[in-house]
Amino acid sequence: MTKRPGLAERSDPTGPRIGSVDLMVRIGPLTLLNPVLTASGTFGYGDEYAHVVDLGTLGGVITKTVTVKPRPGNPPTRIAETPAGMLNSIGLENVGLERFRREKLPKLRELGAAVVASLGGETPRELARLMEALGDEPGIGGFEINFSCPNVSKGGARYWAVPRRLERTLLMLRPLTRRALIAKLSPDVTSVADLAKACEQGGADAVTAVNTFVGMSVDLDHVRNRLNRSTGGLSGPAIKPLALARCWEAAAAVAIPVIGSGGIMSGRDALEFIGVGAAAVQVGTLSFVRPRGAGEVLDEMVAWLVERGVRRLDDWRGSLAPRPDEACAPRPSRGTLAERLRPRRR
Amino acid sequence: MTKRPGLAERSDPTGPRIGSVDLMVRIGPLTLLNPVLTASGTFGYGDEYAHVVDLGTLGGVITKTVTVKPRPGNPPTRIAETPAGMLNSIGLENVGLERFRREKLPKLRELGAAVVASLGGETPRELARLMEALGDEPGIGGFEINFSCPNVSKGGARYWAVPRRLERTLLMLRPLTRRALIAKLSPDVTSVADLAKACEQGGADAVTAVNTFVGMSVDLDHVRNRLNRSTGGLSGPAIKPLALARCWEAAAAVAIPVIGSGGIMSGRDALEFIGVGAAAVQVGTLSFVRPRGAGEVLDEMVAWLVERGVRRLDDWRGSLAPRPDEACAPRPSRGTLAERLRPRRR
Amino acid sequence: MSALALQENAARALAWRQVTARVARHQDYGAGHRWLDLVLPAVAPRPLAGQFVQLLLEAPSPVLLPRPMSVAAAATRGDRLVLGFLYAPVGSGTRTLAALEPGDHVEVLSPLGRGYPLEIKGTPVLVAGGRGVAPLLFAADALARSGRRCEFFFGARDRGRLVGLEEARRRLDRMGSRLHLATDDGSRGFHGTVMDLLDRVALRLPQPLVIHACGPHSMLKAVARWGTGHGVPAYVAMESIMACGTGVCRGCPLPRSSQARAAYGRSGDGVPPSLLGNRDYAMCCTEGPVFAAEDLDWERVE
Amino acid sequence: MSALALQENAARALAWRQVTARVARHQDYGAGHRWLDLVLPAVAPRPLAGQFVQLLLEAPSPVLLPRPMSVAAAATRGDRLVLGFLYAPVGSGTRTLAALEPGDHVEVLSPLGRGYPLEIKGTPVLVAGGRGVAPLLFAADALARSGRRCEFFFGARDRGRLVGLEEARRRLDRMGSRLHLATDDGSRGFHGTVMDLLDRVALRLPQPLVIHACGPHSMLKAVARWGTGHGVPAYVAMESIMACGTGVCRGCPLPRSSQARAAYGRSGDGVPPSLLGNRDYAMCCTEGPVFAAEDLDWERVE
Ligand SMILES: Cc1cc2nc3c(=O)[nH]c(=O)nc-3n(C[C@H](O)[C@H](O)[C@H](O)COP(=O)(O)OP(=O)(O)OC[C@H]3O[C@@H](n4cnc5c(N)ncnc54)[C@H](O)[C@@H]3O)c2cc1C
Ligand SMILES: Cc1cc2nc3c(=O)[nH]c(=O)nc-3n(C[C@H](O)[C@H](O)[C@H](O)COP(=O)(O)OP(=O)(O)OC[C@H]3O[C@@H](n4cnc5c(N)ncnc54)[C@H](O)[C@@H]3O)c2cc1C
Ligand SMILES: Cc1cc2nc3c(=O)[nH]c(=O)nc-3n(C[C@H](O)[C@H](O)[C@H](O)COP(=O)(O)O)c2cc1C
Ligand SMILES: Cc1cc2nc3c(=O)[nH]c(=O)nc-3n(C[C@H](O)[C@H](O)[C@H](O)COP(=O)(O)O)c2cc1C
Ligand code: FES
Ligand code: FES
Repeated sequence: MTKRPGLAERSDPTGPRIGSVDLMVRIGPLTLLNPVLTASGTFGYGDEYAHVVDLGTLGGVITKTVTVKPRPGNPPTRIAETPAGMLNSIGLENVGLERFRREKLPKLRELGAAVVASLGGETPRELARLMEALGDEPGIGGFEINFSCPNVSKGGARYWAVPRRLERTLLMLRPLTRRALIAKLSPDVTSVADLAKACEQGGADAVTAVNTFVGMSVDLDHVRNRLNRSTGGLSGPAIKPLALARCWEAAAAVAIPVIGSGGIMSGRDALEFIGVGAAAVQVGTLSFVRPRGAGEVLDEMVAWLVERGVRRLDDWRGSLAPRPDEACAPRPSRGTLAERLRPRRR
Repeated sequence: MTKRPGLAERSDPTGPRIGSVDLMVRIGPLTLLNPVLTASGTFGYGDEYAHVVDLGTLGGVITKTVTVKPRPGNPPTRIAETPAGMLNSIGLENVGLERFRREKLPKLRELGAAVVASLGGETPRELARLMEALGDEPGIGGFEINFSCPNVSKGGARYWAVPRRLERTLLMLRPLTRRALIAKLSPDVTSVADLAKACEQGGADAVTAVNTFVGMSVDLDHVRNRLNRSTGGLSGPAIKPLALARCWEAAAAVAIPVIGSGGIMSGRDALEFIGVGAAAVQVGTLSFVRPRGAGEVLDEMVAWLVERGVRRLDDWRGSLAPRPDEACAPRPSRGTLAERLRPRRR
Repeated sequence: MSALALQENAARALAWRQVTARVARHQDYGAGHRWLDLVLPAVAPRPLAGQFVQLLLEAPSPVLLPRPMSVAAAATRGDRLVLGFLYAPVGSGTRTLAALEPGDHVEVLSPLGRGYPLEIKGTPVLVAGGRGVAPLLFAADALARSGRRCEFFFGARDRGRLVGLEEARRRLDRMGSRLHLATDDGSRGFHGTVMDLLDRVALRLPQPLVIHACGPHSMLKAVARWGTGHGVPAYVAMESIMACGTGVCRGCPLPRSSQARAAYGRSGDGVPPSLLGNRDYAMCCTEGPVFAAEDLDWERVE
Repeated sequence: MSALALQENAARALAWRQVTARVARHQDYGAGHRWLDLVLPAVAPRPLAGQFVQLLLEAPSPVLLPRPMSVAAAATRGDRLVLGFLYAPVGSGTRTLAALEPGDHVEVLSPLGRGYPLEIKGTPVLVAGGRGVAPLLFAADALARSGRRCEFFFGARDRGRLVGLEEARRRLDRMGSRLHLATDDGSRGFHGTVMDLLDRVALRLPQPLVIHACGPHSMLKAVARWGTGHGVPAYVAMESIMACGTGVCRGCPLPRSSQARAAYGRSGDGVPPSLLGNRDYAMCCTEGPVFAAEDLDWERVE
């Protein structure tokens, strides 16, 4: 399990002066150096970027989702760009449990970053098998259960969009590991709050809100769908307002930490998610656009906090989110840090 | 009830030569000149744009949602721009049933366009009251029931996201009018197909897929939420891939026509929605960006069809949508127009 | 409001058009601002001071919604209109705008909203804050054309923010109008806000007064308070985040004062009912952007 | 593949860097194409012919994802690298690119993927379609530097589409390499496809042959078929829609041939396992973009 000092000391002397902002985040038994993680499926297994990114400065690295059997993924085309976003239909291509344990895990242990393994399954049983195999492996700080892949025909987002199924599955997984157990939720549901509550009941240490949104793209010039399957998952700036709303909703519904994900492209975006209640954030598509994006998000975030004299990230967390009894108020709640930071006149 | 010739004869001599593309669309008892409508809440009551738009060339105009009592709408701020999209939190500002009937209806009758009145209610009872009052009014070609407003605290998208409630409400409304009855659905549900089926069961002549997506925006400089309420509805290009997927899903689930809505900014976008199964489309945010947008969408659509020698829009409709048994195929289905139009080699 | 003004408002409200404009001039104006001249075909009426246009900054631009911009100058040239705009490239929209070069084209909706009721009798006291100076110089021009001079109050936080001061001085001099300067830090003119300055000199001006103001809402609030306190009618140009700019989206509400709520539906004000807001909220784009200060609830204005 | 090549591939695969490049030259190249020269700090290795870079066209650009672009020329200038690119402004990305002016900066990931295995023995037959000419001229240069001439086949639909023909002729002449021209409509050179032409002259070339090709997939398919039919090894530069360009997103699969599926996991090929695709699919960005034609399933290539 990764334990790190809570006060960030950045090695990069050209970055903003982090000084003494307390960025530490606790996700159940896992302590993160800072709240910026790389999202599953967008950072490989970490080592692909190790020569350009100082992984030790990240809050953590979440691996590509691993399934029991290796998966070749979907046929081409897997990617389509959309206005301010991208669709993907990768189909959980991964090396499978055995090669993951044999080839990837040893390398993950050397990354120098907190590692969260993402696990995917078509049934609760499959997830249990993965957890039985990996639950006690050293070098894994936590597990993110991918209850929300839009690009597989079985065990995808729709299958898992049932609160009771989530709860029962987590109850089954919980005894199999003492590491952090995180449930990653789909946004394509009537109530992400209900799913989040079910996860809390099931013993999850945190929920991630949210995975990609189901979308579709047509290539009119070639008169066909762009992606190999009818639909894919939308990520990037286009979904940020949607993800932010779902993150807020989830954070308002549960007491466990919520990890925000969806369209985070800057430190300001990350601060927005944390402001509405997220404990940590994940950076996905940004890594394709700028491999060092996660580190830049962190630097920008810290610079903003330092400039405003905020010494603990926890003070900022949730301070922009309306309390349930004032869900109609655009103002920060009384007495919160956000209220104090608000400029007096516009 | 508006009846028009099925062959479009455009008055604008500078537009593309529409020639003889059959664009006619039937929505239950309502026949539309062509498939391009203006979306509720984005075109006022039609007369605001009458001096710049040739309304007679549009497929139809859908009014701002009317409720029994007048509503002042939400306090400022009601609008926030986001990457490739906009959030709105108007809160169903409208003049209420009485003034609608007294002041707006007479003007609507003079528009020279097919008129669809959008109705909103906090309860099935309220909708019935509206329908009792307006169901037989001349000059209204159809009704779109707004089951999907994200910006009201009662009777909004979440309240209506229950298939049985939709079905029962429509069964109650159906006998109250002989005009077209359209149900407008929210995308923020686990299964838009289930909602669409419930509407079909309830006797709706069509469903509109989809209204805006719930989203949130933070103004970090002023350390507050941007909108008056915590959340608003996202529209514009950002949501097009998402709306397209939901439109396809709805169209695959029901036999009644589906009207596509969400991010349509061009004739090509409209063709995409129709290609995956929509019978007609609505143009919303585009009207803010270009008041004549709806007409331009139509012109561009027709030019594309004419260029490819397509004589009936109906041949194109759904021809890009994978059949249920081949939901994984990016190719157009066998024997469809799309298959014929597909360029031989890339 | 006079019968003439009522009729004019009614006619003007639906007289805007969508036209393609050509960039004729685009240059720095000092104090971080830029000046833009657009040439429009004159199928739409010439804007009045206080009216605005919607600039449709189209794809491939990072901006979706049009940007509203006050008209800062208007001249007729043959069958063309030349409109001037003053702005600061601060965000994505104005930065996109700043990239336009002479000869480029941009679509505009023009003219939108309602201008200053300059026909109202009394000594015109124009109160400008920052870039608010531009539409008010335009108003001063219009007044000068009908033979009236004005008292022009111009304020900013410091002298570096007195946008286009020399231009203002030159033009006002030519009209025989008087320029009163104020800076919060005293670095130029009177040391204090522009309203403190007006407070000092108001009694020495030919009575009655009528105020036309443009600037940040905080300043306009002070204008409104001063006007009420001294029984001086004040007209203020408001801003709001807008989507359509034409009354259809209902996105730009401003809270009405209780007095205006009570009068709602009676005066009519010349604006066609479908463009009116409701009892609680006025729409900035169609009923404004220029409002009688007494018609707004300043406690709730942001 | 030689042991040296294996090692080089392994080292190169993770040698790319993210650097800020400066636009040095940006001009028309004829036939609707543009030429771009970027100056990079040489912290990353000099690209080989066939490798590509990711151009990060950043906000405020209408484009989210980076655009992959083949390196069409590379020269070292002191501690700087000058990389050339040939492209056509056809979509939102390339139009954004086209707006860059000398002096502007753009971030790039360079160099990515694997280049042509030019070390392979035999008469190098370079087969170019359209803009594929550029990376192959770069390959011809590299061959010339190690004292080898090539047979350069250049084809297009019509003579208007023979991008940069005069430049190609001049450079190949200087190297003593031969240019063979073909157009589908016979408007220049041989009347037929470039593969028809190769078919005609192949026997007259010094044997054995080795093909390096770049062009539309339909042409590369013909190259692959010809190579198989004649027992000539062929290396082809593929394209795929990409997100990351670096192997992490798994977005750019190309279907492996049954032969390559059988060999999967055995050869290794020098690419670090984490950058390899899987038994069914190769990743275009890390295993390619240059592939041995026999390793792909051409029936399933789009
Ligand atoms: C009637 C009217 C007249 C205007 N006249 C001028 C003018 O003459 N010159 C000028 O420079 N600007 C004027 N504006 C403001 C202008 O429309 C732009 O909003 C502003 O210039 C910033 O736009 P942006 O896209 O660069 O910034 P953005 O990136 O959109 O935003 C920058 C900041 O401006 C705020 N903002 C965005 N839109 C508006 C808006 N409509 N009103 C107020 N704040 C907003 C945002 O919340 C943000 O804090 C006017 C606005 C209105 C409503
Ligand atoms: C390894 C590699 C090397 C390349 N080298 C060059 C080069 O040297 N010169 C050059 O002009 N282009 C090159 N491309 C293609 C380039 O990346 C752009 O996709 C292409 O120029 C169009 O981009 P756009 O943004 O202008 O068009 P878009 O608006 O994105 O799309 C225009 C059309 O191009 C298609 N397209 C988009 N991205 C790709 C892609 N990655 N591959 C194939 N088709 C795509 C779209 O589906 C669409 O039909 C290369 C691509 C790859 C993968
Ligand atoms: C190409 C791609 C592959 C992804 N693969 C996975 C995956 O394997 N498991 C998972 O849980 N999420 C996966 N995601 C979702 C991301 O982890 C992230 O939640 C999502 O992209 C939203 O964040 P973003 O907008 O910052 O990218 C993937 C996303 C992309 C774009
Ligand atoms: C400002 C605004 C107001 C809207 N008001 C309504 C409304 O009153 N009733 C309704 O059914 N939909 C309303 N909508 C939703 C639109 O009708 C449309 O379904 C949605 O905006 C998606 O389409 P678009 O992306 O083309 O705008 C509104 C949308 C906007 C942007
Ligand atoms: S901006 Fe749309 S109503 Fe005012
Ligand atoms: S483009 Fe991401 S793996 Fe190739």
